[in-house]
Amino acid sequence: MKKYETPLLDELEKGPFPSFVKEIKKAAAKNEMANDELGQLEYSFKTKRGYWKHGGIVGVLGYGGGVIGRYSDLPHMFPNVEFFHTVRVNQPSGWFYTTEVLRELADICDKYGSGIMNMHGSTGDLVFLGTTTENLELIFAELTSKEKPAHLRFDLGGSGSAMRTPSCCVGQARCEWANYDTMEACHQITQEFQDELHRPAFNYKFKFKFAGCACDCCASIARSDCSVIGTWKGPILIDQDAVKWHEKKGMDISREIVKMCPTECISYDGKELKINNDECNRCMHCISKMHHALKPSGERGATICIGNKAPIVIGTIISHVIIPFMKMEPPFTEFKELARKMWDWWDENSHPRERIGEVIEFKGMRSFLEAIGVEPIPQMIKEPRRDPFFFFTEGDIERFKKREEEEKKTGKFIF
Amino acid sequence: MKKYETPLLDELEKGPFPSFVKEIKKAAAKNEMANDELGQLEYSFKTKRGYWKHGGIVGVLGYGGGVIGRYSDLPHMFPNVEFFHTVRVNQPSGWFYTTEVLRELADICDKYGSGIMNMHGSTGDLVFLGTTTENLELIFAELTSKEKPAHLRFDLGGSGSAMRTPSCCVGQARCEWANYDTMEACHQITQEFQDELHRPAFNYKFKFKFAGCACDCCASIARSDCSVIGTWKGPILIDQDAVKWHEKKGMDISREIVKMCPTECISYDGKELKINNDECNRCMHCISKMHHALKPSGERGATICIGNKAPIVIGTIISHVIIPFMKMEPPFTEFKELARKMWDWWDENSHPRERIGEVIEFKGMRSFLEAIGVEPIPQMIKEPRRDPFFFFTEGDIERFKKREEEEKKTGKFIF
Amino acid sequence: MGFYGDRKLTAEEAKRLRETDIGPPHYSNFLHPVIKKNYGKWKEHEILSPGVMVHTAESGDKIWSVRVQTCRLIATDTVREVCDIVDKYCGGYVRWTSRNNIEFLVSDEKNLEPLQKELKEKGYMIGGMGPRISNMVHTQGWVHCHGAATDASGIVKAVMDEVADYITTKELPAKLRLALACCPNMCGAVHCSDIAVVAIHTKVPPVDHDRLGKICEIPTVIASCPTKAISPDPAKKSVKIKDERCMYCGNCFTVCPAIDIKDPYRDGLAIVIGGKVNCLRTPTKFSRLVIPYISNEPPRWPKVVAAVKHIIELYAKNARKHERLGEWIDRIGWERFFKLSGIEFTYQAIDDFTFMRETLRNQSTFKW
Amino acid sequence: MGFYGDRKLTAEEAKRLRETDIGPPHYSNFLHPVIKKNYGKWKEHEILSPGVMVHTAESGDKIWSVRVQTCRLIATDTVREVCDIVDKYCGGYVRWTSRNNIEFLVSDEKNLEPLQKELKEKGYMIGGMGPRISNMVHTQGWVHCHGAATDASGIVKAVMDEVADYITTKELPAKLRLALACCPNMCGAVHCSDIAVVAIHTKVPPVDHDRLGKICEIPTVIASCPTKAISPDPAKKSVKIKDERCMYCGNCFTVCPAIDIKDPYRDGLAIVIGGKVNCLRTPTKFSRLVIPYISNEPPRWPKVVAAVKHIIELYAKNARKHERLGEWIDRIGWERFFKLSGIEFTYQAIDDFTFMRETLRNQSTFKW
Ligand code: SRM
Ligand code: SRM
Ligand code: SRM
Ligand code: SRM
Ligand code: SF4
Ligand code: SF4
Ligand code: SF4
Ligand code: SF4
Ligand code: SF4
Ligand code: SF4
Ligand code: SF4
Ligand code: SF4
Repeated sequence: MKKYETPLLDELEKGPFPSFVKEIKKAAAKNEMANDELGQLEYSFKTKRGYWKHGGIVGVLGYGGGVIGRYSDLPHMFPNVEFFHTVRVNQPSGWFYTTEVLRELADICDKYGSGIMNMHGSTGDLVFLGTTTENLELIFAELTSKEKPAHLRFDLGGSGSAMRTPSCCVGQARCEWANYDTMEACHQITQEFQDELHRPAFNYKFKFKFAGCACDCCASIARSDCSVIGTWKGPILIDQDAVKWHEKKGMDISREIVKMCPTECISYDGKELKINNDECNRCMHCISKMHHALKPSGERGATICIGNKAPIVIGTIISHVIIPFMKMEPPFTEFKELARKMWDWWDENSHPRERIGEVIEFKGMRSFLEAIGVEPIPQMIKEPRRDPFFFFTEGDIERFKKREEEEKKTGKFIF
Repeated sequence: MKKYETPLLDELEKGPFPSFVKEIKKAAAKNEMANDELGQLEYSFKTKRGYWKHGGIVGVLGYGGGVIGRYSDLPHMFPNVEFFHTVRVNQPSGWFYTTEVLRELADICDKYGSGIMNMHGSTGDLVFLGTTTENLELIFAELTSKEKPAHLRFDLGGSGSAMRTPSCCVGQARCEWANYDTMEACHQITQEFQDELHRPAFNYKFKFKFAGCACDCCASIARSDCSVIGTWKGPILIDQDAVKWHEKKGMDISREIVKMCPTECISYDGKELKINNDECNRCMHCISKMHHALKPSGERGATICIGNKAPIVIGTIISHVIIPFMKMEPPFTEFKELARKMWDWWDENSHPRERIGEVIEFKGMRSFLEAIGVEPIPQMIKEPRRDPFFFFTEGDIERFKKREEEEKKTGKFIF
Repeated sequence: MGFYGDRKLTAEEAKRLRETDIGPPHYSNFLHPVIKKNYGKWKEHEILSPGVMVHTAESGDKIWSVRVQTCRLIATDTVREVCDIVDKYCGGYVRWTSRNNIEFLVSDEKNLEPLQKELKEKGYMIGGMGPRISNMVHTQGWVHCHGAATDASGIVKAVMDEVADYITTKELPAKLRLALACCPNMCGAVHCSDIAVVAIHTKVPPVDHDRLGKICEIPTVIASCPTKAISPDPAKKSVKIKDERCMYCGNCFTVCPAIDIKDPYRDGLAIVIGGKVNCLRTPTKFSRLVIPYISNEPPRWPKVVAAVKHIIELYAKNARKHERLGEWIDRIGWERFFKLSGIEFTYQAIDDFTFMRETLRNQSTFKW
Repeated sequence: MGFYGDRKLTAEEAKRLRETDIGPPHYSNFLHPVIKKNYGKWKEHEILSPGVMVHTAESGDKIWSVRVQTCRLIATDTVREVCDIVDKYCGGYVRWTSRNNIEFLVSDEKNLEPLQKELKEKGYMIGGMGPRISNMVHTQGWVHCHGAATDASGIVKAVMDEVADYITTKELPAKLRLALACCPNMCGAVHCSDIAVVAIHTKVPPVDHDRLGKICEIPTVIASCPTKAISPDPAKKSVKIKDERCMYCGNCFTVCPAIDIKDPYRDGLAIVIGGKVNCLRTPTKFSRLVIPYISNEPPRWPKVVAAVKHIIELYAKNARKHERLGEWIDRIGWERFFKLSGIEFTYQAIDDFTFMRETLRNQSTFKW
């Protein structure tokens, strides 16, 4: 195996934080691909430029995604990364693993790939970093092999203009605040839409992320077209003794809790903490900081926000509230129907490379809401429209006029 | 004179608020034009439609503005408003009048017009509501007549794609908070730019409004392309006795003042009111509510904000800070130069019917700032850019690189 | 009596006497002597009653201002009547305010009561100072403008009659600024008012193809449309309007008389609220749409009046002292406002124009 | 050892054994028994140290989580090493977090100390819980992506070394989320991070006209440009880019390999700050630009590291408890932040894109 001098990368073996250079070298010690990756990377560091070509379309039979094709720009210098595709392996919900399954995946990665993985990709997949075109089918077969017990059988994740690998926060598996079962939702949605995941048929990508509460520990609102964020309908229960406990532990309740509540609905007189639940917007601040004393109660479900995407082409969009409250219980029928309705509308109204959030901007919210059968409510907006022009349908005006006629009869205005 | 039945308008003679119908009738009693205006208005009320044609271009010799041409759509029914142009008379700064001058204007309006005025138009002018084309020259001559003493000689205001009649708050004439002489500024700017006012040579209108402080009593930030808003640099002086006086009068200082200060820079312990002047944003809340106790001190000047306009075509723009602080003292040389530089840039970069605020959006702030010779400073923005793409000039990058070289020498980074 | 009295100038005289570019007379000609003397040297003021305030100068001098509401549109005879009163009590000095009110300037305290008495007797409405309603800024309407979707003065009169108490006596949490624009050109600068009525057209304007080619510039017409609804119609040498893209702003009509935006049945009123101009406490705020459509109902527009009243009373009951209407709503949340007010939330209230991304709720937190 | 051990499948086997659309295995296969038992029935948690927390179920059961920072890019042998430790102390159960950290799940308190000891001995970095820094979300960089304007892992390593104390021990006012994206595609979803490094191109990309016509669709290329800088060049059967409209986003390059966005001399880094994802207290916030350009300086990007450190320390010193970086700055004002930090305010920080109207200061109030 060729030995690369890596004086620049070596600098990144120093220091307390785990070193990716050490990782690459560890793999490179026994893998030619990893070794050439190391060499090319050092060359990049030296010349301040990446040397990967545009990805060609490669993949496995029957799928349109799951693999990102990559080819070195310098195959003459680094022949073992001439082909260096990544394979996106759909992670289990919540990134829970047993050592058995991790070893299974590591072995596959070693055998057919570079022995380097990304745990995990930004979307959530477990990524095998680098393999050749011909190995793709073998990897896929070994991942999915019918011979293997179910729990060892993995499938690919998404890429291209498809539904992307959904992901979720740890949720009810290890968090007291999860308002719905994020992991099950993530799993079932992934299973329900296998076709949409593997065979790009949309106009651009579509991501789901499931967070159990407003803490949003999987960054759903900022990283998915459809952000499902758990919430509740009911008062915050207060354990006054625990309030005292927090105080004793050094919490300045007035500064840290009362003053920081965005809706000014908490009061504390040194004896009793009170919450005006009607005005609470369920932001989770007080609950998360006084976690022994406060907890949500009542009906549980999620707020569905739509539209987030990265900045190109029209600037970053953060998902916006479309459904303030939806019950999220297996088999998530209502949610699945919603997804289908959204996609239908998106499909009909978009050009290639337009994310759903962009299309909502282009077409207006009404078109979208009508298509998915949702009535407008003020929870969808931070504030109403500022400019004085807006569309009416013929029906709108007739409805307004009819109402006015009735008002004339009853003598009472309905605004 | 024809007598119109006005059962609908008559309804608007009732009620405590002054009635414009009474005013029109008062004028109509002795003026044919006003009488037909009354008739046509009743007809509008009955049919729910306005009956004025698009204005043609009429005016006085040598001017391109100051008159809004108006023609009735129903001259056969209301022949005396077949021509019914408005004449915009440039008001004196602050709308101060003597009875002598008011009578002079009323007489002119009676003689040549309908005997109805608007005091005042939204931009600030005193408007003669309705006259014929042939009377325009007579009105103009009588307004400006060389025979009259100076204080009785009025000129026209602006219309069309021109500088519009500037206006201002009462300022130092009767307000303790005026940080500069709004009335003098308004007067001098009006005089300086008579040509720009009377002869439309811009691509669209341009308005100035001068407010003495952040109270903005002439709505400058929301109603003028160039909003000049007085401010100061110096501490707020506190008269602790007067603080007590306010408290005694029933003011809840903690709720009404301390808690409402946007920068949280006021404290009050029941004895002494303290202000952390460094963090004050000079919003005027505390000063205006505790007006006997607090007052600004130190250097005076104005913040210049640019760009406001009404919603059509791209949505309402509120003026934004361009110059955080400018001394505003007669003869306002710096300000006049600024205006000229702005107009030059606007002229070069706009299409017809584009206001300066729109052009700043289309071209970006840098182009504008460079043209008027102003460096970027954070006071111009509420927050920096959110999206990760932005322009650089060659010079920018070279400057950054050069600085980095220096940093290497000194071992100290300059951010 | 004016300089030339009843006499009209002749055309020749006019030519000879006229002078361009003289600008307005200097305001100092019109300043009350006390104001002139203390110009720039005012110390403090006090609002003594809903329509009377006094300013005290560093010199100790005082000037009282008595504010009278007007309907803005004013007959010359009324101006003369005002002048008579001003001569009697104010030494001939008076001013108008930025909201079209008259301020009688009194330097002799003795005149204060008699002046007010006479004003009241003559039916003038004194008030509008302090945390109250003052005059409703408005525009031309059917009185004079070609594009007006409603009358301006008419609605203003009807609304102001209804809220008169809040002008002359009752207090509100803070100042409440009302405005009206008779079309989306917004000459009333309605976009930053506590409560404003905006007249809107609601029908795609029919195009007179025969005239259009002759009297309008096609590129200008096309460029005028905010939503790109207009495209050339070469066959007709005219333009066509894509119905579903038109939101009836009327700008095409403004630039081209062959397009007719007015429609008696469909023109109507929208109510926008929560704006403010000044930067006290919170930055300038836009007025935002709460009621998208109320039919035009001259002569007194009862539903518009009732809507404005309803919102004012809700505000009066719920806001904190010094809190402007928009500050109150922004604090409690618009979802809460819609609930409290019972006003129907409509598609129209959801922005689909320039401010869409900013006004949608990009956060999972809200109130039920 | 994996199911098929060292043996590679043959092509025929592969064909026979493969199955599409099976999706990922159900997570319940991988849940620690204590987690499985108490799934959905957790009562509370406590952060015991910077990298250890315990969750208590309603049943009284407890699960301890020990969080270890990773560099995300991981060698299979390291995975196996982790597995050995997991087998030893965690009954074979482990998870990764949404920020690419490992959580060792311990149900027997006795294992807690030995586990930590072994981890430390082996050089693992425990930490990142509570009001601290946790792993820096990042992307592929020169390791794998074609568009990367920098390396991702390299900068992350350099930054994280520098702020290690804030991971393993020291507290900050609140959580501080770092991120890096190696181009404006923002795969790291950098736009809502407390502090993020965004790699940027800064040169108008040269077009290879001979190739373009052949391998790219011209309308797609034109449509890809956010600023409409690209227009057809019919003569060359290619496109032309208007220099002064290009802000180097690289989207044309993404859709067309004949356009070359990378430039070793000009590619660099921008620092954006003040974002947050969650809606606690304040809504989701964007990261905003403070430093527009720092040259690429592998292997340790000293200026980038220093800039991040500088901002963190300012924050640590000035913010209130629980206040995220962006909440602090939004409270004191960006003008104050620039003053406090001494960071130069540049033209680049003034938006001239989609959010311009929203981010300019439409108010006369600000701090000196
Ligand atoms: C691997 C990964 C980064 C990582 O290191 O983790 C990644 C890598 C790429 N992303 Fe991404 N994106 C990855 C998560 C994201 C995210 C974050 C997320 O999903 O939470 C975003 C921002 C959120 C979003 O979707 O808007 C993201 C926004 C993009 C974009 C911009 C999309 C847009 O609408 O503007 C592109 C450009 C494109 O699609 O052409 C892109 C394109 C790419 C491509 C395919 C570039 C290309 O055209 O070939 C990159 C392949 C790199 C490589 O060599 O492997 N990637 N990409 C992430 C996927 C791993 C996984 O499956 O788990
Ligand atoms: C008279 C007046 C309303 C009033 O009743 O007071 C008025 C009346 C007209 N305005 Fe205005 N505007 C008047 C103040 C305003 C203001 C408020 C202000 O200046 O403070 C605005 C909003 C602020 C602004 O400038 O953006 C305003 C924004 C418009 C617009 C929209 C401009 C834009 O950039 O979008 C138009 C449309 C146009 O210019 O074509 C417009 C057009 C018109 C025209 C000329 C309509 C036309 O095309 O013929 C109106 C003539 C009405 C008539 O019959 O007399 N008027 N106009 C105001 C001028 C009186 C004066 O000189 O004192
Ligand atoms: C006379 C006038 C100026 C002029 O040049 O004509 C004026 C005069 C005063 N204003 Fe004003 N303002 C005048 C229009 C305005 C406007 C403009 C407008 O309404 O279009 C505003 C901005 C309104 C807005 O924000 O939407 C305005 C916002 C204020 C404020 C801020 C109120 C607030 O807290 O939001 C103050 C301070 C206060 O009242 O405490 C103020 C304070 C004052 C003071 C106390 C200033 C002083 O020391 O003399 C004056 C008496 C106030 C009063 O009436 O209660 N003035 N004031 C205007 C009277 C209009 C009228 O006839 O009612
Ligand atoms: C393990 C993990 C979920 C997962 O499925 O993997 C997780 C776990 C917890 N989060 Fe989280 N959060 C995790 C990523 C996030 C993210 C996402 C991200 O960083 O990309 C966020 C949003 C960050 C943002 O707003 O920018 C997040 C925002 C929070 C917050 C809100 C903090 C705040 O006040 O701004 C809390 C509440 C708190 O800390 O008081 C929270 C609280 C918690 C609690 C206390 C929940 C619980 O009761 O178990 C957990 C331990 C917190 C800790 O580490 O201090 N978690 N948390 C993630 C750990 C990542 C890591 O390795 O460091
Ligand atoms: S998002 Fe909420 S439910 Fe999910 S892990 Fe975070 S705190 Fe728990
Ligand atoms: S959850 Fe948020 S809004 Fe509700 S009481 Fe707690 S801090 Fe206030
Ligand atoms: S804007 Fe300020 S200076 Fe002018 S009148 Fe109002 S309060 Fe006085
Ligand atoms: S002027 Fe405004 S910011 Fe300054 S101290 Fe007073 S209330 Fe606070
Ligand atoms: S708002 Fe419209 S209709 Fe009313 S005066 Fe202005 S331009 Fe004319
Ligand atoms: S009314 Fe406005 S939106 Fe409709 S076509 Fe005319 S300009 Fe366009
Ligand atoms: S951010 Fe850009 S360069 Fe980095 S992985 Fe994503 S697409 Fe590639
Ligand atoms: S780099 Fe971006 S802005 Fe420049 S031409 Fe390409 S797509 Fe347009």
